[in-house]
Amino acid sequence: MQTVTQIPHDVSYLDYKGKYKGIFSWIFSTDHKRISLLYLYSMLTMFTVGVLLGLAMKLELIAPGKTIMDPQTYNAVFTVHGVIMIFMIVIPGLPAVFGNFMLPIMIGAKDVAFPKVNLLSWYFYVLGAILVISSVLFGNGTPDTGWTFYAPYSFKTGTNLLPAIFGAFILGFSSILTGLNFIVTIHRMRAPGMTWMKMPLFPWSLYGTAWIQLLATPVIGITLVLVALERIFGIGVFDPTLGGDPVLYQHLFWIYSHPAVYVMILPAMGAISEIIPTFSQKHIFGYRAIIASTLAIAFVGYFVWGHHMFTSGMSGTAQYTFSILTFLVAIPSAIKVFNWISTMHKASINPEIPFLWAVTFIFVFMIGGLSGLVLGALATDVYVHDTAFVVAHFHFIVFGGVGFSFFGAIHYWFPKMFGRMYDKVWAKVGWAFFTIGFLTLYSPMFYLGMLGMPRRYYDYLPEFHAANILSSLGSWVMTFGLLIVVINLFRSVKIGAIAEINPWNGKTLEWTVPSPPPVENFEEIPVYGEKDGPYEY
Amino acid sequence: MEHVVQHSDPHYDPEASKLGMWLFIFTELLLFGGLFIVYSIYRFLNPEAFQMAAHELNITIGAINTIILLVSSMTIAMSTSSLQQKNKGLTVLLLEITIMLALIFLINKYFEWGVKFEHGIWPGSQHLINDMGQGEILFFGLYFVMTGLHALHIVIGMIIIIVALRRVQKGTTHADRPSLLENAGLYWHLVDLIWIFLFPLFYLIH
Amino acid sequence: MEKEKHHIVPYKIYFYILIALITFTFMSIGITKVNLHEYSVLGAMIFATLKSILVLTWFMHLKFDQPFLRFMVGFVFLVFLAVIFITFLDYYYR
Amino acid sequence: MYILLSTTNASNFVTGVDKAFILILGISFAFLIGLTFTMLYFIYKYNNKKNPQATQIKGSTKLEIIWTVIPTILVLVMFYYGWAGWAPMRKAPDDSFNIQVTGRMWNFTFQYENGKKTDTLFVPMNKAVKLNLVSLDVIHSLYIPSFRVKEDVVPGRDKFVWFIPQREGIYELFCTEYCGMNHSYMYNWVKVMPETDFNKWYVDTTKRVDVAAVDSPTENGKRIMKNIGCFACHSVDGSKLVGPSFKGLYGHQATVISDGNEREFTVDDEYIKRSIFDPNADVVKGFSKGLMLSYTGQLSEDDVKQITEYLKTLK
Ligand code: HEA
Ligand code: HEA
Ligand code: HEC
Ligand code: CUA
Ligand SMILES: [Cu+2]
Repeated sequence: MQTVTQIPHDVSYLDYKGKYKGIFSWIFSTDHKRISLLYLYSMLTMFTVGVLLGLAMKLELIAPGKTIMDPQTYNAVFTVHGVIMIFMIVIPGLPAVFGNFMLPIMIGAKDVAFPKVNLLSWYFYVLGAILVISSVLFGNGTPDTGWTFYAPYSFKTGTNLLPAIFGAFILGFSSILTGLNFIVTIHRMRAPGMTWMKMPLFPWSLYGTAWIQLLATPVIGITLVLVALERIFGIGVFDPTLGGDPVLYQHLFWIYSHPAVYVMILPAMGAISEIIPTFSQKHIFGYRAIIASTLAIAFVGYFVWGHHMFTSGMSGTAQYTFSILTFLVAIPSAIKVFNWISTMHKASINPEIPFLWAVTFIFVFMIGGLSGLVLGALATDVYVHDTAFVVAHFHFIVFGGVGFSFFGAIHYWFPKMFGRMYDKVWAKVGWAFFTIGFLTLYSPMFYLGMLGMPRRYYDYLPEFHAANILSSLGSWVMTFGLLIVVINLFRSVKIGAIAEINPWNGKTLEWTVPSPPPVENFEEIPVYGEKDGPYEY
Repeated sequence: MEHVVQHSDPHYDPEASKLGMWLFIFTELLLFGGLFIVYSIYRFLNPEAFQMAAHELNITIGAINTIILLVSSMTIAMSTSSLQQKNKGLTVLLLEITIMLALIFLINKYFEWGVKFEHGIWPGSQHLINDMGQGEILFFGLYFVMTGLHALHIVIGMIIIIVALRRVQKGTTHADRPSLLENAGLYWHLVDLIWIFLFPLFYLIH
Repeated sequence: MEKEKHHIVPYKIYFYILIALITFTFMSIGITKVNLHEYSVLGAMIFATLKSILVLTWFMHLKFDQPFLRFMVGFVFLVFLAVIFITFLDYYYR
Repeated sequence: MYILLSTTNASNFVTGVDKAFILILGISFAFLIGLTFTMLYFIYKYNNKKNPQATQIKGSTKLEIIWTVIPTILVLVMFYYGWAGWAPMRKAPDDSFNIQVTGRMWNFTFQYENGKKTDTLFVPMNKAVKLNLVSLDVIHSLYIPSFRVKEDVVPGRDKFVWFIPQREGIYELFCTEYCGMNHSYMYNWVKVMPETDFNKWYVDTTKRVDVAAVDSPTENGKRIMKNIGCFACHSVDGSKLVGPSFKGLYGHQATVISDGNEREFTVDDEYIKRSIFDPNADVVKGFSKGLMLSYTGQLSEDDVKQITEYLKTLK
C-alpha cells in the first residue's frame, strides 16, 4: 500500500520508480496507464500472429488448388486467426488500451475504481492467450472449428479444442472485469461538477460497452463450458443423437457474439466522436443524440442475434422478428454518421493524421454497415449467408471500423501517452498505403460472395480466380502500409520530438495534464463549473 | 456533489465496492441465465420426459436443503446487523453458523448425487444412454450441470465467508468498514436466489 | 449526496422474512402436489418469484439502497426475460 | 454483377431476391456516395486555412428528427422487400417432386423416390422440386447460388428447400456450412433438364448411377466408393487423410483399439465389413473415433462385397 503523500506530481508515470524494478515495475503496477501499455504490447504480439495467419490465408487463396498448405492446416489457420482477432484484439482492443489510459483522466479521476482488479484482468488476458496458443502447439492438432465453435462439429473433431475453449472462457472473464471496473469508475469517480451530461463521449461509449460486456459475456462463458462438458462427458445438451438441439447452441453463441460486435464498435465510435470535434475545433453536433444512439445500440443490439441464423431453420416468426430488429439497430449508427459529418459543417478543420484516419473510418464503416443491411434482409441473406460477402462485411466493419479507429486513436493520443510526437509525413504515407491496400483486399470479396463463393473454403472453382488474385495483392499493399505505420510509431517512442501538453487544442481533461501524465494524473482533482464542458471551444 | 472522498482515503469507497459486487452478481445471474434458457427450451420440447425424470429426485432432501439455505441467508444477513451494532462475538457466531449450514448443504448434496450414481445415473453413463429416453438424458445432464455449478458457487461463497470471518476476528472488518462482510452477504444471497429457482424447476415438476 | 448512512435492520425482521420464505417454500411444494397440469409450473414459479423478491429487498438490502440500484436489478431481469421470450419465438412457432 | 445478370430466372426465387438486393444496394450507394462527397466537400470548404474560425453549432432537434425518421422508413422498405422475396421459400407446393438429400462428411447423395441414387442432382424444368435434407453427422448447408436458395442440413431435424428450376443448364451446388477438413470439396452440380428428357432419365432404372455399368466387380466397388464419398477420407496412394489409407490394407497386420484394449490381427473380409457397418467398434490406432459413421442402410451386403474386391486390388 502506498500512501498518497509519497507520490510525486512532477514525475511521469513512465519514469516513476515504485517498489519494484525493471519489468516488475510494470507487471505488478496497478497504475491504469501502465496496465494500458501492458495491454497494448501484449495485443501487438497477438496481433502480429493474427496478421501473419491472415496473410497465409490470402497466399493460399491466390490460386485454386494447393498453394502452400493442406486443407486441414487452412481450417486451423482461419480458426486461430478468428479466435485471436475477435477475442484478443478487437473485443478488448479499445477499452483495454485507450479506455484504461484515458477514462480516468477524461473524467478527472486518479485511477479506476478497482486498480487491483484491473491488473487481474490483464493477467487473465495473458492466461487466456497462452491457453489458446497452447492448443496450437500441443496435443492432437490445432482446433479447426472456426471461431464460432459450432456444435456438433466442435465435439466431433479430434483436434485439441479444450484449451482453446478454456482460453476463450478466461478471456471473457477478463473482459467482464474490465467492464465492471469502468461502470463503477464512471458512477463513482467523475470530477465534481461533471454531470452525466457533461461527460465526454468516449467515456460514454465505454459505459455502454461495459454493460454489454457485463450482461452478454457470461452467456458465452456457460455455453463454452457446456461444449467442454459435452466433449468430456457427453451430457447431450447439443448432441442430436442424445436429444440435444445443435441450433440451440447457435442461439446461445450469438446471444453473446452479436452484442460482442457492438463491444467492438462502440468504443471505436467513441474515439471517433473525440477526434472529429477536436480537429474541427468545434462543439460536437448533437451531443445528446450521440449518447442516445450509443445506449440504443447497446440495448437493441442485445436482441438481434438471430440474424446469423437465417438458414439454420428457425421458425418464420423468429426470422422476421430478428430481421426487423436488425434493421432497427442500424438506425442509431446512421444517426451517429450524420452527426459526425454535421460536426464538420462550418468548422475549422485541421486535417492532421488522426483526422484522416477518422474520416476513412467513416467511409469504410459506411460500406461495412450498409453491407450489413443486405445481410439483415431475409431474402438477400439467404442468398449470401456464409459466403465471401459476409467475410467482406465483417472485415470492413470489424477491421475497417475498429482498426481505423484504433489507428486514429493512437495517433491522436500518442503524444499524451508517450510524451513524444511521431513523424507526420511517414504517418501519412503509411495511412495511404494502408487504405488503398485495405480496399483492394476486401472489396473483391463482396463480388465473390455475390458469385456464390462460400466462406471457409480452402479451394475454389476457377471462376473465382481473378477476384482472389486482386484480393491477395491488396493484402500485401496493406501490410506494407501497416509496417510503415507501426515502425514510425515505435521509433517515435524513443526519438520523437518532445510533445506539448495540448498539441491539437483539445478541450477534454486529458489535455490539461502533462504529457506523459504523472502517476496520479491530477495534482488536484479538477472541478467542472457551470460553463465548462468537454467540447466548449 | 462531494465526490472528493477520493482525497481522504483513496482506496475505500463502500458505495463503489457495493456497486461492483452487484455488477458481479449480474454476471453470475446471466451465467445461470444461459442454463435456464437451455433448461426452459428442453423442458418445452420434452414435457413428459422431464416430469418422469423429476420423480427420480427426492423432494424431501430438496426441501431440507432449501430451508438450510434460507436459514443460512438469514444468519448472514443478521451478522451484518450485529457487526454494525459492534457486537463482534455475535457476528462471528452467526458467520460460523452460516458456514456450518453451507457444509451441511454440501453433505446433503453429496449423498443425493451418490444415490444417483448408485442407480447408474451420471452424465454420459451407459444406463442413461441405453435405457432412457432423450428427454431424460437432457434432464439429468442439466440436473448435474446446474446443481454442480451451484455447488461450486456454494464452495466459493464459503471461502469468501471464511475470509470475512477472519477479517472480523482480526478487526480489519468492523462497523466503519463493513464492505467485505456485506459483499460476502450479497454473494451468499445470490447463491440462495439461484437455488430458489433450481428447487422448483428440478424437484417440483410432477 | 450526504454521507451514505447504513440502515441497521433489526434481527426480528430478518426472522419474519425467513418465516415467510419457508412458508412460501411449503406452499410451492403444496401447489405442485395438487394436480394443476400445465399450471403447476406457473404456480411454482410464482412462489419462486415472490421468494426472490423477498430475498432481494430485505436480505440484499435493496429496500435501503439508492433507487438506481433497484432500477439496475429490474433492468437486468427484464433483459433476461426478453432474451428468453425472443428465443421462444423460435421454438414455440417451429 | 455477373451472376445477377447471367442467372436471371434460373429459378422462381431469383426475381424476388434480386429485387431486394438491387433496392438495398441502390439506397446504400446513394447514401455512401452522397455522404462521402458531403464529407469531402466540408473538409475542403471548411479547412482551417480557408475558415480559421469555426462557428459553434451544438445541434438541431429538427435535423435529428429528420435523419431518424427517413432512415427508419427506408429500412422498413428494405425489410419489406427482404421479407417478400423470402416468404415464398417457406412453403413447398404439395405436388412437388421429392428428392431426399443426404449430407455427410463430405458429400451429398441424392435419392429419388424410385430408389435411384446419384451424386449429381438431376431436376426437371418448370416443376416444383422439394429437397428433403438429412444429415448423418454434423451441420452442412445446401446452397445453389443460381437458384438463390440455401438451407442448413441439421442432424436430427427434418428440413427442406424447394424451387422451380426455370432454365436448362448445369449449376453449382455448394456446402456452405463449415463441416471439417474437406468442406471446400463438398460441392456438386445441378443438372436442369426439360421434363421429357428428365422423365426418360428417371425411368431408366437399369443405371443406378449416371455412369455406364461395368461388369468387373472391382470397377463397381470403386464406383460405389466414389459415389458415396469414401475417398474424402481415405486415399489409395498411402497418404494419410482423415482415415487410414486403403493402400495395402487388405491382408496386412492391423492394430486397432476395441473397447479400450489394443489388439492386432490380419485384415480380412469380415473386418472390412465391420469397419463399414460398425466403424467405432474397432478404431485404428492413431485415428479418432466417431468421424467415420456407419453405412448401415446406405450400402448393401452386395455393395460391401464389391468394395472388398476393389480393396484387394490395392496392393
Ligand atoms: C464491429 C463489428 C460489427 C458491426 C458494428 C456490425 C454491424 C452490423 N451487422 Fe454485422 N457482423 C459482424 C460484425 C459486425 N457487424 C461479424 C464479425 C459478422 C460475422 C460473424 C461470423 O459469422 O463469423 C457479422 C455478420 C452479420 C450478419 C450475418 C450474416 C450471415 O452470416 O449471414 C448480419 C445479418 O444481418 C449482420 C448485420 C449487421 C448490421 C445490420 C449491422 C449494423 O449495425 C450496421 C449499421 C451501420 C450502417 C447502416 C452504416 C452507417 C449509416 C449510414 C451510412 C446512413 C444510411 C443508413 C440507412 C439508410 C439505414 N452482420
Ligand atoms: C479484427 C478482426 C480481424 C482482422 C484485423 C483480420 C485481418 C485479416 N483477415 Fe480476417 N477474419 C476475422 C477477423 C479479422 N481478420 C474473422 C473473425 C474471421 C472468420 C474466421 C472464421 O471463419 O471462423 C476471418 C476470416 C478471414 C478470411 C476468410 C477465411 C475463409 O472464410 O476462408 C480471410 C481470407 O483471406 C481473412 C483475411 C485476413 C487478412 C489478410 C487480414 C490481415 O492480414 C490484415 C492485416 C491487418 C492489419 C494490417 C491491421 C489491422 C489493425 C487493427 C485491427 C487494430 C490493431 C489493434 C492493436 C494492435 C491492439 N480473414
Ligand atoms: C468422415 C470420414 C470418413 C469417411 C467418409 C469414410 N471413412 Fe473409413 N475411416 C475413417 C476413419 C477416421 C477411420 C479410422 C478410425 C476407425 O477405424 O473408425 C476409418 C477406418 C476405415 C477402415 C479400417 C481401415 C484400417 O486401416 O483398418 C475401413 C476398411 C474403412 N474406413 C472403409 C471405409 C469405406 C468403405 C468408406 C465409404 C463407404 C469409408 N471408410 C468412409 C473415416 C472415414
Ligand atoms: Cu459439408 Cu461443409
Ligand atoms: Cu450480428
